Amino acid sequence: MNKSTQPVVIQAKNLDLTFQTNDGPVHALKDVSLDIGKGEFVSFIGPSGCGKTTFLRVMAGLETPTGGEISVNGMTPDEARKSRAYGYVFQAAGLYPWRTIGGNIRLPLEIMGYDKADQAERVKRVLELVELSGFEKKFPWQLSGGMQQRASIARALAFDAEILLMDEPFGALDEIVRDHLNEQLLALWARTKKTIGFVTHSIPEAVYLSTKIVVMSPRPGRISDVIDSPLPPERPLDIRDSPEFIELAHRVRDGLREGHGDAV
Amino acid sequence: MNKSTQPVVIQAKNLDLTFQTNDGPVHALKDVSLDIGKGEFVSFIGPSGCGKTTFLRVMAGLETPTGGEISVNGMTPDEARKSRAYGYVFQAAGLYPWRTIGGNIRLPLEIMGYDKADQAERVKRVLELVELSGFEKKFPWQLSGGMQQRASIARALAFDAEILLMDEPFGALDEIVRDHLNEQLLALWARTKKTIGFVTHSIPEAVYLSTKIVVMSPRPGRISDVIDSPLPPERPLDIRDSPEFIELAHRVRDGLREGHGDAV
Amino acid sequence: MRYILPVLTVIAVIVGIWYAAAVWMNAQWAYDQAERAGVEITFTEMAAQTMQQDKPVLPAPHQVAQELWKTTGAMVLSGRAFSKRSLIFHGWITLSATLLGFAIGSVAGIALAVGIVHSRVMDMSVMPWAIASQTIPILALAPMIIVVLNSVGVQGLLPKAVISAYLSFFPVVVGMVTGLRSPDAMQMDLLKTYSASNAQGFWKLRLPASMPFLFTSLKIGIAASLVGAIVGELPTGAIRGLGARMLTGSYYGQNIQIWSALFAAAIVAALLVALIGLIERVTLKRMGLAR
Amino acid sequence: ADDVTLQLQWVTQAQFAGYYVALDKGFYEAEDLNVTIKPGGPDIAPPQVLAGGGADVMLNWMPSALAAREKGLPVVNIAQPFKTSGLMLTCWKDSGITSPADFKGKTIGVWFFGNEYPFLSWMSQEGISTEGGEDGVTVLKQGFNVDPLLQKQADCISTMTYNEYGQVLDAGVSPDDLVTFKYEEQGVATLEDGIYALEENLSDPAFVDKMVRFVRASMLGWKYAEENPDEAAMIVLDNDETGAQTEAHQKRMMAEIAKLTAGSDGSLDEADYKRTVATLLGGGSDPVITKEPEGAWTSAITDAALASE
Amino acid sequence: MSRIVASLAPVALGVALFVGAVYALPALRGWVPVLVLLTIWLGLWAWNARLAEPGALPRDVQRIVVPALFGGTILLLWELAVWFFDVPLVILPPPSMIAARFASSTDILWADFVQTFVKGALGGYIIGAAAAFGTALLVDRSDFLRRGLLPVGNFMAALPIVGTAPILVAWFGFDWHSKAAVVVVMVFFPILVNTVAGLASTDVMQRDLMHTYAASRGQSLMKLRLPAAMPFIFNGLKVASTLALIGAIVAEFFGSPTLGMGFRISTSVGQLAMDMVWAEILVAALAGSAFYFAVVAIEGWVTFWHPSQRKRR
Ligand SMILES: Nc1ncnc2c1ncn2[C@@H]1O[C@H](COP(=O)(O)OP(=O)(O)OP(=O)(O)O)[C@@H](O)[C@H]1O
Ligand SMILES: Nc1ncnc2c1ncn2[C@@H]1O[C@H](COP(=O)(O)OP(=O)(O)OP(=O)(O)O)[C@@H](O)[C@H]1O
Ligand SMILES: Cc1ncc(C[n+]2csc(CCO)c2C)c(N)n1
Ligand SMILES: [Mg+2]
Ligand SMILES: [Mg+2]
Repeated sequence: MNKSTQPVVIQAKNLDLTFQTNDGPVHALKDVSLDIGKGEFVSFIGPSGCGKTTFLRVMAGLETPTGGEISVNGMTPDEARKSRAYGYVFQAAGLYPWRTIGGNIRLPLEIMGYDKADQAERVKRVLELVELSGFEKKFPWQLSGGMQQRASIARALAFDAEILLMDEPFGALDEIVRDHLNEQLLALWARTKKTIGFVTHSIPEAVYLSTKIVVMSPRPGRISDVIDSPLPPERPLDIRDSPEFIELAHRVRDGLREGHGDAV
Repeated sequence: MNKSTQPVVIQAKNLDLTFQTNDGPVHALKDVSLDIGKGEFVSFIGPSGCGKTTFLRVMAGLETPTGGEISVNGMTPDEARKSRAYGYVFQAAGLYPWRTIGGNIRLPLEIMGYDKADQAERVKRVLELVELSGFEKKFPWQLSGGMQQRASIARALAFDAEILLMDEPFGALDEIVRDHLNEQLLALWARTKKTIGFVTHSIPEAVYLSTKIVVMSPRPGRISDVIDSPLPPERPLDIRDSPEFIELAHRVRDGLREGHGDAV
Repeated sequence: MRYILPVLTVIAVIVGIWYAAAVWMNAQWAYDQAERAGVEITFTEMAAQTMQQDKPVLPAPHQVAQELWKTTGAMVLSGRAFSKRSLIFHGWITLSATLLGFAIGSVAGIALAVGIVHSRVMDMSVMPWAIASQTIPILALAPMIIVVLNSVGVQGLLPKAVISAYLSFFPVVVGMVTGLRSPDAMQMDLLKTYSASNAQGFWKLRLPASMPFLFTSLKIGIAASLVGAIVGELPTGAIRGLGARMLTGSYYGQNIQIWSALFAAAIVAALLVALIGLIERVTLKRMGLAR
Repeated sequence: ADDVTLQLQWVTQAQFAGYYVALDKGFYEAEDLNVTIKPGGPDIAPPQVLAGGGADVMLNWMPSALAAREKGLPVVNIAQPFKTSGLMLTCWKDSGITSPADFKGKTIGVWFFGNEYPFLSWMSQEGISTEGGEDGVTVLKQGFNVDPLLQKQADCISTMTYNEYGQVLDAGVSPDDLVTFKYEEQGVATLEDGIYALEENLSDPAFVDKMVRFVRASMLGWKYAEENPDEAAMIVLDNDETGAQTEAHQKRMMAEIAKLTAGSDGSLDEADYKRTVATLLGGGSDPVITKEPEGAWTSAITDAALASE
Repeated sequence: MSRIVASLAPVALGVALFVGAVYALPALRGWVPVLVLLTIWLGLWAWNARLAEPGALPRDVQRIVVPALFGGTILLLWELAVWFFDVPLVILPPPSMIAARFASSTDILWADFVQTFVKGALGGYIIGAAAAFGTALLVDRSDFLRRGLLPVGNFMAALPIVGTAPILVAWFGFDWHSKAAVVVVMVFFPILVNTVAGLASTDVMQRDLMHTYAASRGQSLMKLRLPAAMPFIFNGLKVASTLALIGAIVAEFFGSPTLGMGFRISTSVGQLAMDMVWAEILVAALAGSAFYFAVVAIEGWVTFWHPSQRKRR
């Protein structure tokens, strides 16, 4: 499989995961191998149900593979989880409705034992980052879906996780906001050198953000293509009109089409 | 405002709608005027919370404007609703969980008193249309989100509504499926000559589908631009790489950006 | 099946505590008896004695079990299942009032809920009073209900069933109102775009959507019905039924009899609830609401 | 046949043997009566049942019946099969009680439901407060069984000679460990189990005739029961639908009941009536009746019943 | 105000028409009481229906006036029915008599209230709720225990109080302690079952989030599962609040000091003082409803975030 130049943070080897359901077993991951280097931005793209979320969850130690091996920083994902290596943004915002936006962002900080002053400072900082300053005292249900999603991103950024796993974080946003957050995310990534795993349905988004694009196909879920991006680290928004970009997008689209087959 | 050549089906004049909420009034629509001609395909695009859904609901008689006038086929929307002029596809699939896919599609037919044989025939036809034949006896939760959304579209197509209102029907689908359904929808529209109101967040989608694109901006929700599409009625998928298309997309994007202002 | 072991464990623990409590609570009597007889008894003798008193303060589990068997299974074996000394007979009497009361109560409850959901006046006026009605101690009201019904010529099963209905209608109203209101705005709006009538809205949306709520409240309702039937048995002369067994047991200090009637009642309740659970599962499965 | 419904004031037991015997032996049938016996219980106020039309006649203790009269329900005693009172207080000997004066500072279980008045008037005669404390008695509303005594929650409880006292003995207590105070011996006895009907009905000659036959047959039953106590007890047992009564218990109860009905031919002794009223009028701070009742009893029925024999 | 008066006009008209009809048709006279009651009822109902229409009155006023009028109608019909049908006072006294008794016996009623509600019901409620809550936390630690205890708990909850009350009176004596014990037994299982269900009610994503933070058991309990369980816990507390007073009163039927609501009810029945019985029932209904609505108010305050408590529009 693909090798990257940086030291490897996540290393998956021949992963297999089968869910036992009432309708029989579901083969969600089959023979998945992948190396993710430190500081890489890896996007996962593929049709619905191909196992993107499942793979991310395996990396985070939320799901145990039924076969193969995976290590994170040389540890098992579970050990990595206990050392609080992850920030995770779920497909839906998943804010706790009884906490204000500020309280939700403070949640991981309280749990990890940051001191009060530090908490306040961090909350303020990440709220600015996602442009929600002024909404600290509101409750989630008083905000629009897009704002909630931004708050949930802020929550994952508030503490110093080395690895950021994001499951379609921008799925519910409109294009303009999405563009904006894409830029912000790239800037943040450049600044913090976090390793990022990012699930998306949007080809331009995957191409625009990633250093590596993983195309997956379903039934059973497996990796059908891994594309290293030739785009430079500096990416203004209009890079999307460049020929390299369009070519890359075409390659991803072809990969996707192939995997699609019967699923319409 | 903009005038179209076909006879006018929906005519809105200086619409105003203010919601009274516990946090004070929300001005969802302000001074909205628009004419929609028979057989037009009108897309509504704009940032989250700008009143797209509200406008669609006003057209369907689900919401009463607090000011201005709207007529549908020369009637009030409420009268039009009572004459069963609408097919409405909601932002989420909204299938009834205790009915099978077939049962859900049959629901409007039962209510409107179609006879049994006709019902069966129509269910079969629309299921084929959205490529869900064979799933008639399944319950919604046995289908993926995308399939559910297709079923909900089938439900709106099953009876002979003259006007089809669709609120982000493809928001939850991945790009490949989306492309496919876009093609299908265009074909259907060409065949049936329905008047379609379509809300989307995706600029390419709006440009690809519409004869007219309505750009909206928030706080208060109003129409900031109405763009008549110069694209021909015949639209293969690769029309999206044509210069006209890209230019049109740019115009929409600019319109959107303008309206965005403070909201990120 | 994965419930059996945990449940058995919990039961075992409870039975253990129960035996210990029986020894402790019946000890006084054992010692007193010994003292009157003028003998000294050891702890083991005392403990053994506490297991077999005629009128223990707390009967031992096996005494209750024996009594239950003696008044049910043994009766069946000797062909006297419906003798007056059989709990099957008394259970049947209580059960018939329970079922009738439950039928009245749930039909009334559903009707009231439909009214509340469809009529604004009913919604605003009935609910607070329905709540207040449940804070009235039924045992105080029961004799009056019986007498009043008696004076208009209603006798027999019905007065008991009325009391049982009084207790069961409330959970049904509350559950059914919640259930009939459970469709979300989108589901309601969909029907509106079809310009469906109120009746269509009820049959095609509200009613099916309320089914899970209905069954949950029916389960609470039928247990309440049973309590109502037992309460209703006291002021009808406590002639027959599980309530009468409890009362006369209490009146003659027959603790074993009270406990076995009590358990018989709980078993009947559990069976009724299980029965509704079964109907629930079948119905919801057919509606596609159970996975 | 004429229908008569009789409301008892307690569950089926030998206390009501006379009526069950009359029913079983066909005495009622012989008088062309079709009698239904409704058992009572702790929650049933027989006067209420009478008022509601659920019964034609009831059995009641006189204090309760006179209280009903004052409340505006004119019930009339038409016969008094019980001559003697069976009510008493049963105390632990080791509580140190030997006479009513020793009640001070003790806890006593009393039946309420209209039956507390003889006790209250007794205590007021003795000059003992019923509000608790050093110089008074602490009164408990006693339930239906003798547990409060057995478990020593009370020093004394109310018992009937024919029932609860036997239960105490059955529980293994020796009579030597107990001290009893019969109301009869304390001079505060009130009339127990009498037959009562509504005053307004008694102006109807047909009803009166029915009652005459009813009382006559009932008294026949009572006398039969007195003479054949064991058989009477078995008849009661046969009529007990709860299946909770035991043979031994009912036989003993019948033997004791026979002592209370002995010496009554059914007619009310005016002296007993006067004593009952005096006791009640003298009763405590919150008397059950405030004035001498009038027309609370009639001898018309018993006179007719006895004359035609 | 004038609106209210105006809407009364059809009622008056109906009554007038009815009286006229009765005089015109003598055959109707036997039915007069029934018809009068029916007319009054229909009339007042129609009036109430008008008042309940959106916008007829300010919403807050409506919320009080409409149920009050409904209750008032029932009382009026009750009063008139007792009067028309000559119902014996020893069976059912009219509301006016009950009110008079209530007013003249406030001292007795208050003492009974303190004994039964404050000591018995409230005491037992607090102990029972605390015990159930504690047990729920214990049970929650083990899936095994939860699976074992819940069915058994549901079974125990079905034990009828009329059977348990005499037993508990025998165990805990005649004073309020035994009443509190009955209440504890009655409220324990509804609260336990609801709390355990509530603690298990969080969705997968909310739990996974805690998981990614490697939160400890205690942290995830305090910050996630307990807040999420609150709506369920309050459901249990609400159910239990109506049970508590009933339990305390019923237990007094099986032995009590010469004080308490249940004691007063059962002895007053014996004395045929039905006005006193109903005065106590009134106290029970008032106290019980107040208790219930107090719990509802606290619920609204604690679970303000739950969709059922949020009022948009
Ligand atoms: N907990 C589970 N139990 C059983 N099957 C599951 C479970 N989670 C996921 N699956 C199944 O595994 C497969 C992969 O699911 P997954 O959620 O990883 O897909 P995905 O690529 O994230 O899809 P989407 O784009 O719709 O989010 C699907 O068929 C799904 O139904
Ligand atoms: N029922 C309602 N009550 C109060 N406010 C409402 C209601 N419905 C919508 N709004 C408000 O009106 C505004 C317009 O809402 P609308 O749903 O029409 O936006 P939208 O353009 O459809 O947004 P999105 O793209 O997120 O679906 C928003 O601010 C919203 O919060
Ligand atoms: C609640 C209540 N308490 C006492 C009596 C009086 N009483 C009449 S007969 C009888 C039986 C004695 O074995 C008793 C106690 C009653 N009727 N109801
Ligand atoms: Mg996913
Ligand atoms: Mg919308």
